[in-house]
This record gives sequence, C-alpha cells and structure tokens, in this order.
Amino acid sequence: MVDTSINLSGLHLSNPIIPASGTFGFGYEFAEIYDINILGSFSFKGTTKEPRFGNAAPRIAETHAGMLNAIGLQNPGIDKVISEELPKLKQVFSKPVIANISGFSLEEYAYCCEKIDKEEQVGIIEVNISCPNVHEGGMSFGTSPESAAAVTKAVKAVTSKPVYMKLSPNVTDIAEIAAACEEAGADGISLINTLTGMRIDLKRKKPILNNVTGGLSGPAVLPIALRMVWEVYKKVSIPIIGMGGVSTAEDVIEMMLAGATAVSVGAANLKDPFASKNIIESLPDAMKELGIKKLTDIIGGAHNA
Amino acid sequence: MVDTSINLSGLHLSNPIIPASGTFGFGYEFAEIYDINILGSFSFKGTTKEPRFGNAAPRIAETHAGMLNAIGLQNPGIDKVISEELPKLKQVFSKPVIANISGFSLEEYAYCCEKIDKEEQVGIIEVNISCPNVHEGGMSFGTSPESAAAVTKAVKAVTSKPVYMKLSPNVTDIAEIAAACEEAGADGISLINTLTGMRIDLKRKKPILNNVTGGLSGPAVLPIALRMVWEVYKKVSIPIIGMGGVSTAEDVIEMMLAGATAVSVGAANLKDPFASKNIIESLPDAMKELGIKKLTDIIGGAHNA
Amino acid sequence: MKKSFFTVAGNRLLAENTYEMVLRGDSSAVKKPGQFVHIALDGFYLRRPISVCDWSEHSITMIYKTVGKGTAYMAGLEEGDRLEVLTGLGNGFDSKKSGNKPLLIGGGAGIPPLYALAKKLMQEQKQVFAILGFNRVDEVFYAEEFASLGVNVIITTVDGSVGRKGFVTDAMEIDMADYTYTYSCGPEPMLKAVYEKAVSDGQYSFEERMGCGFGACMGCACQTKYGSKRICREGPVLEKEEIVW
Amino acid sequence: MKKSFFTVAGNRLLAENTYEMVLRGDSSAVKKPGQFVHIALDGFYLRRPISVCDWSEHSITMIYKTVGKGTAYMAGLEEGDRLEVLTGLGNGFDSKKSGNKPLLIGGGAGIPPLYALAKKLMQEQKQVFAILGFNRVDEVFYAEEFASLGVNVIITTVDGSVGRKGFVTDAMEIDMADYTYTYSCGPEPMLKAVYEKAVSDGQYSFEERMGCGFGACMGCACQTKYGSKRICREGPVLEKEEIVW
Ligand SMILES: Cc1cc2nc3c(=O)[nH]c(=O)nc-3n(C[C@H](O)[C@H](O)[C@H](O)COP(=O)(O)OP(=O)(O)OC[C@H]3O[C@@H](n4cnc5c(N)ncnc54)[C@H](O)[C@@H]3O)c2cc1C
Ligand SMILES: Cc1cc2nc3c(=O)[nH]c(=O)nc-3n(C[C@H](O)[C@H](O)[C@H](O)COP(=O)(O)OP(=O)(O)OC[C@H]3O[C@@H](n4cnc5c(N)ncnc54)[C@H](O)[C@@H]3O)c2cc1C
Ligand SMILES: Cc1cc2nc3c(=O)[nH]c(=O)nc-3n(C[C@H](O)[C@H](O)[C@H](O)COP(=O)(O)O)c2cc1C
Ligand SMILES: Cc1cc2nc3c(=O)[nH]c(=O)nc-3n(C[C@H](O)[C@H](O)[C@H](O)COP(=O)(O)O)c2cc1C
Ligand code: FES
Ligand code: FES
Repeated sequence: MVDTSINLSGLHLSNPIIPASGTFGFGYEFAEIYDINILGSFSFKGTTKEPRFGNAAPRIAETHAGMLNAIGLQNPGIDKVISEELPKLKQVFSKPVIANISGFSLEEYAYCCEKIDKEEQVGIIEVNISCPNVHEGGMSFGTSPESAAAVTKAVKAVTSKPVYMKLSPNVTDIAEIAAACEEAGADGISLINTLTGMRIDLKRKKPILNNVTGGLSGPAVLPIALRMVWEVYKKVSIPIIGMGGVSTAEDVIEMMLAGATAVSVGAANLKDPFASKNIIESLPDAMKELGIKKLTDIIGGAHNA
Repeated sequence: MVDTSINLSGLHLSNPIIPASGTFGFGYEFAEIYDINILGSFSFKGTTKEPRFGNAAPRIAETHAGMLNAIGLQNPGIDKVISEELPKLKQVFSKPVIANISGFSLEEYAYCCEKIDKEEQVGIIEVNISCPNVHEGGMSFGTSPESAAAVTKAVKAVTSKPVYMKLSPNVTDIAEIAAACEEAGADGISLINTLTGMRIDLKRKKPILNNVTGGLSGPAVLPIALRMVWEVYKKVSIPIIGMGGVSTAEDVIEMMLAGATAVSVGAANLKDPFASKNIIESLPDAMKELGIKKLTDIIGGAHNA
Repeated sequence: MKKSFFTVAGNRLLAENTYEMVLRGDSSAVKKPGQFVHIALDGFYLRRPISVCDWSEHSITMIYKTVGKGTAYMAGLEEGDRLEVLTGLGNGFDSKKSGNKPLLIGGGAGIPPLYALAKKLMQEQKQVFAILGFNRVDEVFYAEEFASLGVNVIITTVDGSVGRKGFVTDAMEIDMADYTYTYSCGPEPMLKAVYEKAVSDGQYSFEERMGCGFGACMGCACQTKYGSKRICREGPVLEKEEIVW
Repeated sequence: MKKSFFTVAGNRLLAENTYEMVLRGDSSAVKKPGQFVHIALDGFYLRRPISVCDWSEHSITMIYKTVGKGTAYMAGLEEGDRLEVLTGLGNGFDSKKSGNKPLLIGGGAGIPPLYALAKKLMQEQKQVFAILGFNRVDEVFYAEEFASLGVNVIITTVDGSVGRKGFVTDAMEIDMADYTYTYSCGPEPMLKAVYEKAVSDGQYSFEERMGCGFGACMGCACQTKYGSKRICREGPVLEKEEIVW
C-alpha cells in the first residue's frame, strides 16, 4: 500500500488533489457524477465582495493543448456564497474546502476574508492576487512584491485560517513575489494562475474573446508552471499548492518533485469531468511504478538530485 | 493573384516568413532539401563575441504542443561567422539575411554589431536581449526597460543597419520594454523569445535538462505570443517581427492581424524540415480563403475591428 | 450527463458542407429534443457541442456543418471510428408549451434539434409547421425528413433558388397566421428577427463557445431578465420573455 | 535526408518490451548501417529517433524498446498504419575500417544498428564477432538472426539466465582476443566500459535527446577532441580517438 496523504498547514488531506478554483464551480455539477469526497479538497469559484456577472461572451477560446478563459470572476458575491452556496455544498462535501477570494482593493480582500473566516467549512483561504488593482492604474496586485505583501497583510489581519496567496505567472520574478508574501505572513503559496494570452478570429478579423485577452491554462503551460513552482520552492519555506496544466497522476508527481505539497487540477476538469477522479484513482499505481511509497517523501525531490 | 510581399525597414521581402534564429542554423541543412531563396529572409543562429559550446546535454525536452531547449547559445563566435559562415551562406542564399546577436555585456553587443555592420549580406541586425547580464547579477538585459534601452543605444551607436530588439516574454510588462527600445532608437521589435520552463524526469527524479530550465517554444506559446505582439503593437510605432508557435499560414495571418509586419517560424522547422516552405506555399491560398489581397493590408488589422 | 464511447455508424454528406453522423452507443442520458452532446476530438483541447437531431435507444443522429478545423475533422471520420462523448447536456425544448399549432423556425445548422422536436410534437398530435431557412438550394437538407413526419414544411432561401425567396421571417409574415407557439434555433441575427416578428410566446435555442459544457466553468454564461444563465445548463433553450439581446 | 510516408508492414513483440517494426516505403535515403530515422508520432511534438536495423529497397526494419510514451504509442501501431518519417539521418558506421576480424558489441536497444553492420561486414567477407548483452533471458532478441548471417555470436546476460553471466566487457576479456576493430552501440556506461577495455580502434554510436535530428538546432551537440559535433549529423557514430567522456 502506498500513502497518498499529505498535510497542508495542519489539514490532513487523503490525497494531494485539489480541483482548481473556477473549474469546479461549487462542486455540485461534479457531485452529480461522482462522490467528490474522494478529493483531497477543492477550491471554490473565485468570490468577490459584490456579485459579478463577469465579461460578455465569448469567454472561451481553444488553443493548442490548452484554452483561454475570460470569465471575469463571475460569482454571486461573498454574502450569497456564505448564505446559499456553502450550505448546499455541505450536503455533498464533508471535508474542509478552500475558499478562493478575489478583490479589486485591499478593503475588498479584507472584507471577504473576514466574512469567510467564520465559516467552519473553510479550511484554507486562497487569495487570488491576479486581479487588477483599481486604485493603482489597473496593474494586478500580483505583479509587484509590495502590493502582493500588502494584500497578504490585509488578509492575515482579519483571519486566523491559513492563508495561501495565489500568484500570477505574468511577472518577471515570481519567486521574489512569493518571498514578499511569505515575509508578510502568508501560510502558503498557490501557483500558477493563468498566463495572459489571446486568439484572433481569422474570419471576423478580430479577437475571439470579447475581453480581447484571456487566461491560458491546460497542458501547454505545464512546463512554465513547473519552473515557477521550482523557483518558488527554492526561495520560500512555506508549502506550495502547485498547478498549471496538470492532467495525469504523472503530472502530479512531476509537480510535487518540483516542490508542490498539494496539486490543483484546473482545465482538465472541463475537458473531462472525471479528470480529478481519474487522477486520484491512478495515483497509487503511478507511485508504485516509480517506486514511491509515501507521497510526502518526494516533495521538492528533484532539488536534491 | 494575391500579394504576399512586405517591407521591413526598407528591405523588400517577397513574403513575411523568416525562420527564427537558432532553428535554421546558417541555412545549409535546409538548403540541401529546398531552395531557401523562397524565404522572405532568415535569422541566423545567435552569435556572440567569443565562440561558445553552450550547455551540457540533455539540451532538449518535449512538452505538450512544444519543446524546451537549453542550447546555451552554441556558436563559433562572430569572427568565424563572418569569415566562414557568411561566405558559405552566400552560395545558397542570395537575399539579405538577419544577423542575430547576443551578448553578456554592452561591450560584447557593440563589438559584434560593429563587426557585422560591415557585412553586405546582412540586412537587419536582430539583437537578442534575453541573455543574462553578467555585470548585473545575471538578470537578463530584456527584463528591465533601462537595460533594454542601454543595449539598444550601445548597438545603434555602432551600426547604420536597421536594429531589431528581440524581447524576452518572461517579463511583467513587455510593451513597456518595447517602448524603451523604441525610445532608445530601435528600428523594430522582434518577439517573443522562449518562455522559461522545465520538465522533470520521473524515473531519475531530476530535471531533464542539464541546465535545469530551458526555453519553451512551439504551438503551446502561440496565444501568449499573440497577446504580446498585440500589446507591443498598441504601444510602439516601429515594425514588429512576430513569432512564437507559428506553424501554419493561418498562424502567420493571425500574427499579422495582431500587429506583426513579418513573422518568424522557429520550432516548426525542427519538427518538420519543410515547415517554412509549406507555410510560404500555402500562404496565397490561405489569403484567398480569407479574402485578403495584399498581406500588408492586414498588419494590426484586428485592432481596428 | 453521461460520458461514454460511441462508434460512428454513418457519416454522410447531406448538403453543401453539411454532414449527418449517426453514433451507436448508450443514449440513455438524452431526454429531450434540443439537448446537445459534447464530443471529444483527437488533437483538439476542447470538445465540440452538437445538437441531438434524433435519437433511439442505442443511437444518436447529429447534423453538423463544417465551419472550422474540428468539424472538418469530424467530416473525415469513418464508420467504426470511436468517439468519446458527453451526452444529456442542456435543458432542451419543452414540447408541453406548444399549444395546438406550434411553429418551428430553423436556420441552417440550427435546424437539426428542431427535427427531434417536430417528431415529439407530432407524437403529441400537434399540427406542426416548420420554416426551414437556407442561403441556397445547395445547402438544403432534411426538408423531406420533416415532411415525412407530417410536418407542414416551408423552405426559404436567401437567393430564391428553391422555396420562398428571402428570410425565414418573410415566410412567417406571409405564409403563417395563427400559430400558437414558436420554437426557434439558428444564427443569433435570425433568432433576433424571429423574436421581433413572432406574435406568440416561444423558446429560442442559443449557441455559445463552451469550456466544459456541463455547468462548471461559467464559460457560456449570458444575461437574461431572470439573471445569469449558463447556455450549457440552464440553456441552450431560453424562454422568449427572458431573453436580453 | 528525405521526408516521406511509410506504411507499417509489421510490428511484433520480439522480447520483453522490445518490438520489431517493418516499414514499407521509400528507403532510398538510407545509405549506411548505423544511420537512423526520425519518426513523427501523432500527438507528440518531437519525433523519435530509431536506428535502422536493416533495410531493403522498399522497406526499413527497426527494433525498439518501449521506455516511454512515444515508444508505447509505437507498440500500439498496426499493419497498415501510416507514419511520416525522416530517413537517411546520421553518419553511420564505416565498414571499411574493420580489418579482418571486427568485433561488434551491443547492449539492449543498442544492438539493432549492429545487425545491418554485421550484414555489410559479412558481405565484405570479414570474420565477424558479436557480443550481445542483455539483462535477462527475457530480453534477448536477434541472436539467431546474427548467427544466420554467419556471425560468431556471444550472448551475455547480467543475471546469467542465458549465455555468459556478466557484462559485455566480461566476454571481451574472456572470449575474444585478436579482434581488429570494435564497433559498439548501447547505453553510455556500457560504451565507456567497452572503450576502456577495447585494445583496438573502434567506432561508438551515441544517443542524445534531439530537437530536429538533421543538424539545425544544436540540440544534440557534444564535445569531442576535434570540437563540437552534432550526434544527429556528425554522429551518432564517433571515432574512439575523438570521444570525450
Ligand atoms: C448547444 C449547441 C448546439 C450546437 N449544435 C450544432 C449542430 O447541431 N450542428 C452544427 O453544425 N453546429 C452546431 N453547433 C455549433 C458547433 O458547435 C460549432 O460549429 C463547432 O463547435 C465549430 O467547431 P470547429 O472546430 O469546426 O470550428 P472552430 O472555429 O475551429 O472552433 C474553435 C472553437 O470555437 C468553438 N466554436 C466555434 N463556433 C462555435 C459555435 N457556433 N458555437 C459554439 N462553439 C463554437 C469550437 O467548439 C471550438 O472550441 C452547436 C453549438 C452549440 C453551443
Ligand atoms: C540515434 C539514435 C538511435 C536510436 N536507436 C534506437 C533503437 O534502434 N531502438 C531503441 O529502442 N531506441 C533507440 N534510440 C532511443 C530512442 O530514441 C528512445 O528510446 C525514444 O526516443 C524514447 O521515446 P519515448 O517517447 O518512449 O520516451 P520518453 O521518455 O517519453 O520521451 C520523451 C522525449 O525524450 C526523448 N528521449 C527519451 N529517451 C531518449 C534516448 N535514449 N535517446 C534519445 N532521445 C530520447 C524522446 O525522443 C522524446 O523526445 C535511439 C536514439 C538515438 C538518439
Ligand atoms: C474557466 C476558468 C476559471 C478560472 N477562475 C479562477 C478563479 O475564479 N480564481 C482563481 O484563482 N483562478 C481561476 N482560474 C485559474 C485556475 O484556478 C488555475 O490556476 C489555472 O487554470 C491553471 O491550472 P490548469 O492549467 O490546470 O487549468 C480559472 C481557470 C479557468 C480555466
Ligand atoms: C533550438 C532553439 C534555439 C534557439 N536559439 C536562439 C538564438 O540563438 N537566438 C535567439 O534570439 N532566439 C533563439 N531561439 C528562439 C527562437 O528564435 C524563437 O524566438 C522562439 O523559439 C519562439 O518561436 P517558435 O515558437 O516558433 O519556436 C531558439 C529557439 C529554439 C527552439
Ligand atoms: S460551458 Fe462551462 S458552464 Fe457552460
Ligand atoms: S538534433 Fe538538432 S542538431 Fe542534432
């Protein structure tokens, strides 16, 4: 018997698989087709202070070995998430969930985190700092160590739950930003969010996405995600939730060898609704094949070689 | 009859296809299998002041819809390129060639460009600023507007040929860097170079590439390249050589709609030695299919829509 | 929703760039006309959504137009090829609302789901009218198939090469009068024109680019008078009264 | 170099995880034993380099071991499947250097190119010896094929389950004496051991991860005493005297 369990800031997860925010909704669609309690945990759809409809359609474009999305953080707002979504979720998911929080100002981040802090169902708060900062010319909070640290501090001040800062890969030096978050008190780092990309409709001769650009994810980005997890692992000592293009149990192992303690699966859930289930079920065999007895043994393993 | 010709800083190219530096050597391997004079032009292997062997093997890793390379700028050095490679090239390629120059200090860049300036065969100098700056902690010249501008100025001071600055995509704001190059006198911008990535060998539990990280290219990066060309086109008024994942005539058109005046084809030449030839030959039909008479009409076309 | 493998049992050219594909497999998840399937294609990251045109216990028929690389790939499939498909997606049309004399209005690649609907309505003993719009005679398909169900079929072509010359809405004005309900599927400009012309209530089926196709990603969400709806889940069929253009 | 399509004419399991594939097509670019082909596989970005084990005017035989996803995909190919292949790559072995009594030393997946070489050397009337090394009896392949050419074959297995127990170098020491030249192909540690033990000059065939396979990318370059060489072009066969470990 191999041991797939991991420990994430005190949470014991039976396996490291965490469906990524925005690709698993609030879990119901998947709960209809399999028992989602097999998951390590999952990160719910990015939630903001106010309800948001998001961007106009089209919001999706296909790419080679990946996809672009420009959902624009559609969500019912933190209050409704707490009053409606979490109670419904409780009926299908009995484990601690990861709350993914977004905002356009420090106040919004703090507001949401303070509210979610009181929810027993929430095990970890994952703070997405890829959103544009409306008070500072629209650059994303995640593009400078200073603003990333500022969000971390604002959030840490209002919650006692573990806080994972979710970093944008659209930066020159992601390890520097991770270090700033650690220094500011983050309990862990999630990476990577999507890479900004675009496609053009050749017939209409204009961008496919109504929003012009969108976020690239899927297998295409796996090598970039691995490199960034590698760099962040070298720089910080807090745990990493690694993601970006993970689609198989082998990808999970590769991500953990690069330095991830847990692994999120995003676009793969959209391509195949059973992807996370399949990964979890094939993980023990993949481990045996590679002579891995205990998954936690390999975290960052490729750094020692 | 459709018109595929373009004008690049005064050079008339019969078509916009320019095999990308590092994927076409000095042309001979391809000249053995087709007449390379059908190309718009081509950018020769990145050349430095001193001869370089580059990195130890393995230097190549496969990824989803792409590849990683960590060649490490292997080249015979500028003097040998001028004395040996260019005369040999002259026998198989009668058009102006693009000289791709790399360096690890301002002096090295200037040295190479001053030398290559005297070569009649060279139509454009493409200055690769993705290399680490040995004098400033190893960050690449291409990661800050200041160092990018400094290289531009150093090079412009010693040559009268058009200078295209080749930008790294591993940055937070590529348009800002392009603008700094324009301001410093660049005649054009080439983008994108490869995205830093890595893969791990699951059996050996260590990075596949001896260099740990390498540069990602191929179809996987096309959406990122398109977005960056789009952003740079909005910001600067000098011409752009667009590249990153281009493999078909349709990709060429997409790149030009995003803002490229000419289009480089990289990894596709390695996957299929006839890729550039096939693209050139299928371009007229692709144009007809999309109702394009003159290729120059569509440069940046998606911005007007 | 169900994920399963199907075998191509037929794939024939019906009209210009238009193919009919019959899939053999478990169709148990298909419940209503107007639902769609989501097809995984080798070498393409996203699935392709195609309406169910007809189904029986062990087969699903689809009609698709080749508009891009994915549908061109589908056109190249042969009998015996296997496809991995999500079935039972979308809300589908509600035949109960039709009244006695429902009018079905379809344009081009929007026509297929109306076929299964027509079949259902005929089973429910309604007097069914269908206006099927095309650009040219070369594009026309399934006119006889609708007719053999007992549907009163009116064909329109933009160039008048067959049937009434003009748009589907021209036929609505001239050929029809006392229809009790409208069911429509086709390109968005057509849907809008029908919406504006229709004197009855109705259901309209929409298309949107999809990530998942089963409600997880919000990729297909659109605004309605009753809030945001996912075309893949609370759609593709929307009620006339809730549509926001 | 030539790029062309080949049809799989056979693909059979030879030994544990080891397959022999025969391709039908234009083999005119293949000139010498030790050259390789570069095979495009659906769904994989890079080609797979595999040595030519044997060839005739219209066919190429390869033997490959399933070590990863690409070779596993190859193992699943069936008669009639088509592959796009670059042929005529690499320098190949020079049979002229062999002297009268050449010794061929191959390990596992490094054995295949030695077969075509043995054939050539036999045609050139040499007295050919071959040491073929494997881990276990289950992995052994082509022993009879070499023997039927008239080659003196010695098999070694690491566990002694067939042939001499030990490494190929053990057999060199014990079984051989007056060989005039060494040709070797196999895993790098084996090549190095052979290099150190060999009393004659020789040629050694190397493997390296490749981008292009035809000399354009420098992906496979290695250092030699005479400067940098591309394994795909100035290799895969290097002269003993130039090798730098
Ligand atoms: C619910 C629904 C039912 C449909 N039913 C049918 C049908 O019965 N017959 C038919 O011919 N077509 C139907 N379509 C449209 C069909 O999905 C597209 O024509 C098809 O996806 C185009 O794929 P492609 O690869 O050929 O085009 P490409 O343009 O190469 O596709 C690129 C991407 O855009 C998406 N895309 C392109 N056009 C559309 C579109 N109109 N709607 C949704 N996604 C699109 C593709 O799925 C793919 O992800 C339906 C669409 C939806 C949403
Ligand atoms: C000149 C040459 C001749 C060869 N001849 C033979 C032969 O006759 N029979 C045989 O069984 N094998 C041969 N090999 C090795 C064979 O190329 C690899 O086993 C094969 O590429 C592995 O592919 P994969 O997808 O199964 O493995 P993966 O590990 O999944 O491949 C991932 C990537 O690494 C590359 N790669 C992995 N291992 C090797 C390797 N050893 N050499 C080069 N690239 C590698 C693959 O080509 C691919 O790009 C030869 C290699 C070279 C360079
Ligand atoms: C449709 C979609 C919606 C997403 N929404 C969110 C979100 O709301 N919050 C967030 O932090 N990340 C969001 N992401 C990013 C993913 O959580 C993940 O970081 C990214 O997709 C990379 O993983 P992948 O390659 O496995 O998809 C979204 C991704 C997709 C594809
Ligand atoms: C094997 C290889 C070697 C490269 N060497 C160089 C180089 O020497 N100089 C340079 O500016 N870019 C170099 N590049 C980057 C390409 O020129 C190009 O910018 C990049 O690969 C993106 O294009 P693609 O996706 O079409 O490959 C190299 C790329 C590859 C794949
Ligand atoms: S396509 Fe994902 S929610 Fe509709
Ligand atoms: S693999 Fe490209 S030069 Fe050898």
